[in-house]
Amino acid sequence: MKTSFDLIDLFYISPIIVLFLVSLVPILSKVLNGNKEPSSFFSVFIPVCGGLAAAVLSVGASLYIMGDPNIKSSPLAFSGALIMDGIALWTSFLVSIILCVIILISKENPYTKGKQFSEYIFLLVNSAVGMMIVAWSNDLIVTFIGIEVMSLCLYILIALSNETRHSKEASIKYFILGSFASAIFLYGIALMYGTIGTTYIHEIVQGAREIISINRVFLIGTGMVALGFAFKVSLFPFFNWTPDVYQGSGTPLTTFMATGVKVVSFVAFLRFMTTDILGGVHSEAFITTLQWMAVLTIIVGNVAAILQDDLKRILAYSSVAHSGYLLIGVIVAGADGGQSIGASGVVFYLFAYAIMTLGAFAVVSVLEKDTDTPIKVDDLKGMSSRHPLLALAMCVFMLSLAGIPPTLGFFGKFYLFSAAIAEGFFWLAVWGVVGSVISVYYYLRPLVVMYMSDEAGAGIVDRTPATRFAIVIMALLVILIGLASEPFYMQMQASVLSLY
Amino acid sequence: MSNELLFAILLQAPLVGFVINGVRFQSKDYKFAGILACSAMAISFACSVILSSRLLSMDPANRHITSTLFDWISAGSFNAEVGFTVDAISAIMILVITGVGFLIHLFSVGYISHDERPSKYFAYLNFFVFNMLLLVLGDNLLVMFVGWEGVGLCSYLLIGFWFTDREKAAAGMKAFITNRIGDAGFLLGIFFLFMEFGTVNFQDLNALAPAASLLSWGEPLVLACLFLFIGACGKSAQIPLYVWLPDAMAGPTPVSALIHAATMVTAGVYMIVRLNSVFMAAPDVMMIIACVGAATALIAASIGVCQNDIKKVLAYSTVSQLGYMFLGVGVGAFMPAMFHLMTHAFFKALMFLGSGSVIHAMHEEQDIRKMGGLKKALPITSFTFTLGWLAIIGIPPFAGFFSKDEILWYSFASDRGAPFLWVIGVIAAGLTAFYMTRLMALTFWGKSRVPADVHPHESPATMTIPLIVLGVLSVVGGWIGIPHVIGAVLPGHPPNLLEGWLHYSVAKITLPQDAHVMEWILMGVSLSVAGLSAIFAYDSYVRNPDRPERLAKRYSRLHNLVYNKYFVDEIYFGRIINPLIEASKGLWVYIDVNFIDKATYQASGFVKSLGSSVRTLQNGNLQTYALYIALGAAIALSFIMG
Amino acid sequence: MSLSVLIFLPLVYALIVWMMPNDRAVRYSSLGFSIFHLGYTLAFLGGFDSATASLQFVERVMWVKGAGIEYFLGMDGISLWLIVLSNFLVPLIVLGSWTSIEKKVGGFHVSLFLLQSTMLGTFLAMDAILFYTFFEASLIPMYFMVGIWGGENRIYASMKFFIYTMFGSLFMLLSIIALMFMTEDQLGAMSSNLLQFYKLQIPFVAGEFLSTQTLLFFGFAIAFAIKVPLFPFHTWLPDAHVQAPTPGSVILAGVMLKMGTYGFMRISLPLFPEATQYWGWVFLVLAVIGIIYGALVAMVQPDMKKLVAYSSVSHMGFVVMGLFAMNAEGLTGGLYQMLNHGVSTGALFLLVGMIYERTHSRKIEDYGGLAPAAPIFTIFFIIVTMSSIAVPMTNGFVGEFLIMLGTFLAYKPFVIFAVLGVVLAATYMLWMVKRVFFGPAGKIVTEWKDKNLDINPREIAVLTPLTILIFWMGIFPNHFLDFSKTSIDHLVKNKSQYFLTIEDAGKAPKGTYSQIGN
Amino acid sequence: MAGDSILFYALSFLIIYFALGVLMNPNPIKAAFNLVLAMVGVAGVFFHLQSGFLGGVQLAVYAGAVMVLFVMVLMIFDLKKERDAFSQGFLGNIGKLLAAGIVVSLVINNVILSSDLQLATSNAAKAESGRDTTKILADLIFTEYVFAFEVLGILLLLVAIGAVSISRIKGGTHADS
Amino acid sequence: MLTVDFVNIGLNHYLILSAIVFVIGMLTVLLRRNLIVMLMGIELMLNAVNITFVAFSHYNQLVNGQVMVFFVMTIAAAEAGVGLAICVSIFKRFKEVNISLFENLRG
Repeated sequence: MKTSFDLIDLFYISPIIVLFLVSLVPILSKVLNGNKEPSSFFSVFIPVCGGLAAAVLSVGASLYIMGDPNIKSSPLAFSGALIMDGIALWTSFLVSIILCVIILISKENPYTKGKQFSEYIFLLVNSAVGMMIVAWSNDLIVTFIGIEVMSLCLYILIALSNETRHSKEASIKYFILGSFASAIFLYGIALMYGTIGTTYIHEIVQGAREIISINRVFLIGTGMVALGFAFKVSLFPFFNWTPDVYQGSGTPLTTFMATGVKVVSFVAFLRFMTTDILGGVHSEAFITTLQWMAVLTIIVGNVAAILQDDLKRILAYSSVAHSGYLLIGVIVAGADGGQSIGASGVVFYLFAYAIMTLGAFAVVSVLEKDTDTPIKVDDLKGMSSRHPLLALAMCVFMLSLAGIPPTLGFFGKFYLFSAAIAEGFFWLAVWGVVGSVISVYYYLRPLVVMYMSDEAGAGIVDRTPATRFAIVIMALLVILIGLASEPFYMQMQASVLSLY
Repeated sequence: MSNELLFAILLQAPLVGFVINGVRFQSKDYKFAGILACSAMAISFACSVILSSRLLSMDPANRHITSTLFDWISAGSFNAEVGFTVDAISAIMILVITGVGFLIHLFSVGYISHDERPSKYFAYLNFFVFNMLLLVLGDNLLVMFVGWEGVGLCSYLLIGFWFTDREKAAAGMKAFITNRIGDAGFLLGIFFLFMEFGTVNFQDLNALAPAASLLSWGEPLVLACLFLFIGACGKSAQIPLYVWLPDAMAGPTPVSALIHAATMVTAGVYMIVRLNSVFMAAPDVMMIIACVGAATALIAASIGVCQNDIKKVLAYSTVSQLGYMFLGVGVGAFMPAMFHLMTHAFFKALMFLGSGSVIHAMHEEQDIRKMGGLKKALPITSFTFTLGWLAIIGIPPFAGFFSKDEILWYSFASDRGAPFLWVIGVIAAGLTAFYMTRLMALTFWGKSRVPADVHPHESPATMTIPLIVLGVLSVVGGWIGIPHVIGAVLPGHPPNLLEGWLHYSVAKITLPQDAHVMEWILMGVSLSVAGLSAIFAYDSYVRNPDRPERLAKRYSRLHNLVYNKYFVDEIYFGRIINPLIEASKGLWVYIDVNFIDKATYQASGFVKSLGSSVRTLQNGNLQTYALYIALGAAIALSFIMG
Repeated sequence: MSLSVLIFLPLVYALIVWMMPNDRAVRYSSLGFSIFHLGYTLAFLGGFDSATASLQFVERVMWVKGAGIEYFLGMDGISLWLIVLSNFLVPLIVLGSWTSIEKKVGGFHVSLFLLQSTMLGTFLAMDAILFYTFFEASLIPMYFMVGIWGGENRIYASMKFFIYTMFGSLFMLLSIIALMFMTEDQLGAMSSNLLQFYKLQIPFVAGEFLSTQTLLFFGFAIAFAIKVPLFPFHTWLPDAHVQAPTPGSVILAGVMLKMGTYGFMRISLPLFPEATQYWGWVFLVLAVIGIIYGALVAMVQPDMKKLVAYSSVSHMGFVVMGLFAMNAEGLTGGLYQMLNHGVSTGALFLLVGMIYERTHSRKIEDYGGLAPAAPIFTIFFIIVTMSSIAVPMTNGFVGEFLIMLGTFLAYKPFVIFAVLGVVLAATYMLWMVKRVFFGPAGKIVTEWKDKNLDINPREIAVLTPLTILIFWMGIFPNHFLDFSKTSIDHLVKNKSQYFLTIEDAGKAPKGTYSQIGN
Repeated sequence: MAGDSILFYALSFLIIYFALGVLMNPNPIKAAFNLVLAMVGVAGVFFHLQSGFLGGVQLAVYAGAVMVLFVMVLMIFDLKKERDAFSQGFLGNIGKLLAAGIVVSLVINNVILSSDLQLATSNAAKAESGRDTTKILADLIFTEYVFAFEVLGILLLLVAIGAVSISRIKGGTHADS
Repeated sequence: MLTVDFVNIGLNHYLILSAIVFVIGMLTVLLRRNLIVMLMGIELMLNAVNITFVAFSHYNQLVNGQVMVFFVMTIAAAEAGVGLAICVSIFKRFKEVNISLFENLRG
């Protein structure tokens, strides 16, 4: 039994520490300033710097781990509570970057700027802390704690937004359903813990295959945990909260949920599913169930998005559909062990998905003048002539989400479908394709109104330079990484190799 | 001059004429256009004469001049060159085309002088001659096909020359499409021949054709001949594809003379003669050709009896005469068929031009019931027309007598022939004599029925000179092919020059030797049938002008049937074309719009309805969502637990 | 000379054109660029070695190493003329759209150049994924072209076009991925290189639909069949054509449909020889149905553009028929007919567009008696009609003749039906010509009595090159076929185990390499 | 161990009875009191399972602090009679009962079917039979689980600040709902 | 074989107890329309999980389970705090904490 932790453990979790400390800056300065909102130096610049520092520290940690010849396998920190493998560090890097962008967007969005911005930043940054914990955790109970940190912050953040009606509804829906699912998740952890005697994933891996075939309580526990994750990543039939919450929340928060929460939840899901629980006797049924969930998620997400008018809601349903695609990769990874191309496909897709979704929501954000009028698809009308660059960027995001080459989204799908075909899940790939075809319809609608309609829609809010900057950067990334996906994918693959 | 250069000039003279006139198509300067076109034709004619005379000086067994320009299409094993050959058969053709063509061009200068677009007219005419020359000179099937379709195109353009008239434009379209049906058959014929012999060159094909007769219908060669004959049917207006030719009379009359009497329509006969060795190997197909030819001759002649439009009468006469030619090639009478082709070109061109002269004089009136007694007003036209009349009804020694009689003799006596073919031929000859006499009687003889405001006058010299020349040819044209049996009793024993000329070019056919008596008897019978028929017609239309009406009344049903051309057009339109259009509309509306397109709609409609049902489930109620979670968990866990 | 430059130079043009200050500058610069590009393309023609079936001007760089995806460009006799055709049509389109495109002129030319780039990429890519990338990417500028500058119902049409085509091509993507894993199994390393694909031994079981080769074959075939479009997948075509602006229709008919047939020729036939042999009848039947069906439906269309669109279905049926004959005659004819269709149907769309620009009507019944009112227009129209209905001495004849000959040598009965298509082609085209140009003056001609309906010198300049090409290709087809002969003979000779080599590095420009992955 | 059983059944009865009370009682305040009693029962179970420390915490934190919070909030709201205490819709409710029933029956079934749920070996911290586990618990929290413990600290800070900031929001600007 | 030993109390009995409590909590969330009562249901569910943890921990002689119970309690308290805070803000706004208010986001 270890009695203490090493200093190196503190280095590993330094991104969290930095973020937590940074999160205190605005709120402290507010307190010290006599309850007046601090300047944006404290509330925006320092947190963004903190986010960048966290990103740098993540990269630093991974460089350290790669550079140290003594480290043979992925190091564990805090007696096994956290694991510092490639995916974990990738994800924390990604989350840091997402956080920076979200902070920038938040300062310029009517839902979030204004009153209580320092509290907002505090909660937002700590939500990112929770995300990192989820991404790093090697212990199911730590995963649970991470999810709760992340989620509780978000519940409060959503309720905090400057709009009252929908945000409260969104908050309470998210809260009740989230806690409900958490309880099921936790019950699953309890059943697993009781039967295998541990909640450490690296220990579960060793016994899972054996115990899952003899102990049905363990199996039901794994099922419940999987369903808990399914809720977090909004898979059918647990996706219903997603559109409502995404629509009702302030756009920066929606963005954060659609990118950060989804990324880390999927990473944790992937970790969980690659613990060899799909290798046992009952794996057939388990895999079949997951496959049906994937297919139905793809179909339901896409068909529901077709009939929407609210842009955020469209993106929410599209996010559901993308969860379906990702689940294909997770199934493949689960069926084939963590080192398969399924896992790297998932990670790459998450990366791609985060970038393009971030961009798409940022476009929604610049359109928002106040908190009363939701952004409809028709509000994009005439954007091509008034804001050609933003329209082009939106066009890139939509095409990428639809998976048209040579954008990033195409390569994401390519790797995922490759994984499915390689492991013989051919029909999953076919359903993925069918879903993509349906999705084209609603992804093209923004293009239609932007370029093919002469009427004028809602104007862009002025003085949103940071958001616009972020949009352009994201669009460039979508194209450039799309064209040069190789090095990134190789990184993902390398990072996946350390996943057990 | 080298042969290549001669070929080049021969072909390019009309082409140059076409291009120059085509570029100045909006010009109204008919003199320039006419002189250009005529001189192009004159040059071509000169070249043809030179080429033919060179042929004449060559060894009769190997009498051909070939010139290859370049490889046209080569793909895989297929190779077609743009190559030209003039030999005994094509020499006749080019002489007729350029010679008669020149005369018709000359005639046109006067005829078209009042038109809006003389340049365009001459351009088309020259282009037609160019294509016709390609057709006859091409040394392989593909080059022939180029000309084959090219003349069809020109025919289309010229029939529809006055295209502002909807009927005339429709006639052009009808001609082209009917020809296309034949062309499709022609193409299939080419494919079969290529598949069988691996070449499309005429000399190779004739050399490779088997000497023995092939009787099986599965033989590619037999099918090839059948499909080629369908092609010939289209171009040469044989049953069942003859319907376009009467309508083609919508074009200017010289065009009818050139294209629809003298040259283009005989292309089918020419093609079969060209491939005579191949066709000889398929006796069954030849029998079909003979029967179709005979039937066409008879039916077209019978329709001609009741027509009142001067050009329609001539058109049906043309169809009928083409039937004779097919009867000829069908029974193996290749030489007589070519002979008749040539003489027919002379007298039918003459008659068409004559009718043109009449129509010109009558101010575009074509109904023979409104003519009569024009002999006095149009002396030259009338006289030359009479020569043509004598030629076509086969009165010796006019041209038509020799050629027609030769065909009839072959159809009776050849080993490919049969007596019934001869009987049909003779009946057709009788009908021909009748309707041609009727035409003469109603147009030139008897009392004038010309409306008072029309003052017919003789045409200018550019129009009458061609008439005179063709009139002479209609008389003497037959003398180059005097049959042996007649030649033997004539002073000086004139030889059958044409037979000598074509001796090595066409396949031999077995004829009974020493059957002179029979030949004389048959000749007498056919001659007397024609003569009696002509006299009866003269009697009916000049002496007793009310008799035809009485007869028509007595046999009203028959008259009605014949008068309406056996309702063939009506059947084609009512039973084939209109149903096809209706069916196409049905395809469009029911299959394309309401089935294929609708399937797409319904697929997207299905997706949308799926979407709306998902939206219904998404009812906004927190507890419903919780229910979905619980229910989903229950079902998923049940599945997982098996 | 570099193929990359050939492909991506239009992007540079697009960028420059985008920055042009006014419409006039956009038009002139676009015209200049496109003519320059055509000249550049002809330089490739000059450097092309028609004696070898190997790939030429090869450029090859590893793109995605892990999956073996390469940036691999090469030209051979099959792609050469399609490249020339694409680049030939662009200047004509720029000139042809001089006045018809009135709004967002800059954007239009940007789309046009993007489209050009993707089209060239599709024909030059020798890597399946790269091919797919260009194949799909070409949808985007086309989508905008139809959607922004199209007719009344443009959005529906563009959407249908996009989704329909994408539906097919995604199955191609799945098949490509499956083939990539087969290369990993059979050849050691994963690769999406077509040259590697050709080496695969793909198991085939006759009569079983669910055998590997058959499934993969149909995966590709459905993508190409929709693109061609083969009956009954043609339903997007009339909508897209009718709604597209004239330049869009020209490109769509002229080049984009060829992507499908090119795909058949480049991928389906050599890669799946047994399946092609065994299932070829399906495509022949569909092609023949398409020929006759397209012609019949075209015959009764009231709208000129729709008529031309359905005639495309018929013509492309011929192309597919020729390709599936799988002999030199058929393949040559198919390839040639692709070019012919590009020229003649492109010209027809331009012509219809020209008259539509003046009268704003495409309804056949509104016309009649146009010939005296617009004589030069009529002459061009009739020449192009003759090409379209394959009158000898025009290009159409050579293609259709070779196709039917080739098919005849392989499958006789189909040709008996296909020749009906030739007859029907004459019927629908001439009927339309008769109703539009001939007869007494119709409604529109009467309305325009005092104004000039005939085409202007600019439009004559657009049509003249096409007309020249119609006759050139019809009279001297060997000038064109000689370049493709070696490649096609090679394909026919080795159809059971196709392979392609890369021409010696000596001729290839610097910076390319040719021995990797063999 | 008859006494053991009797105690278990008594506690079970209490817990389930009061839990059902939470479920069934239409008055929120009465439901809250039922919840307190159920939690006391749960604390009893903890004591019975020799986890005295947890039992104490349960009583103090749950039955004490948390429930006071609940009751206070309810008092503030003054919700005496509630409209629509239960969700309507017969089919939906049947579905809900069915779903919950299936989940619980799956668990119970499998628990019963698995005869041997005790683990043979484990490398985790072991409690010696009979000894109070509080000290081991404390050890664990500050060594093995120190990270989670610290994070929970952050969580509580977050909740505190969050709850304060939520309560600061004014009633909102929209007059009607 | 479904044979239950009713006399000798063991792990299974506690697990069944926790399952029953869990499902009652679940039903509370599913059936009650008052937000605060729904929160209580969630608390019940978490308590049921705690019983499971403690039972396992007791019968398997693992103390880790008790640590987890400790964490769960903390989190449950935090959840309750946040939930009640949101409820309060809602009450301020709507004077009602019934979920029937919240069906605006739908479709």
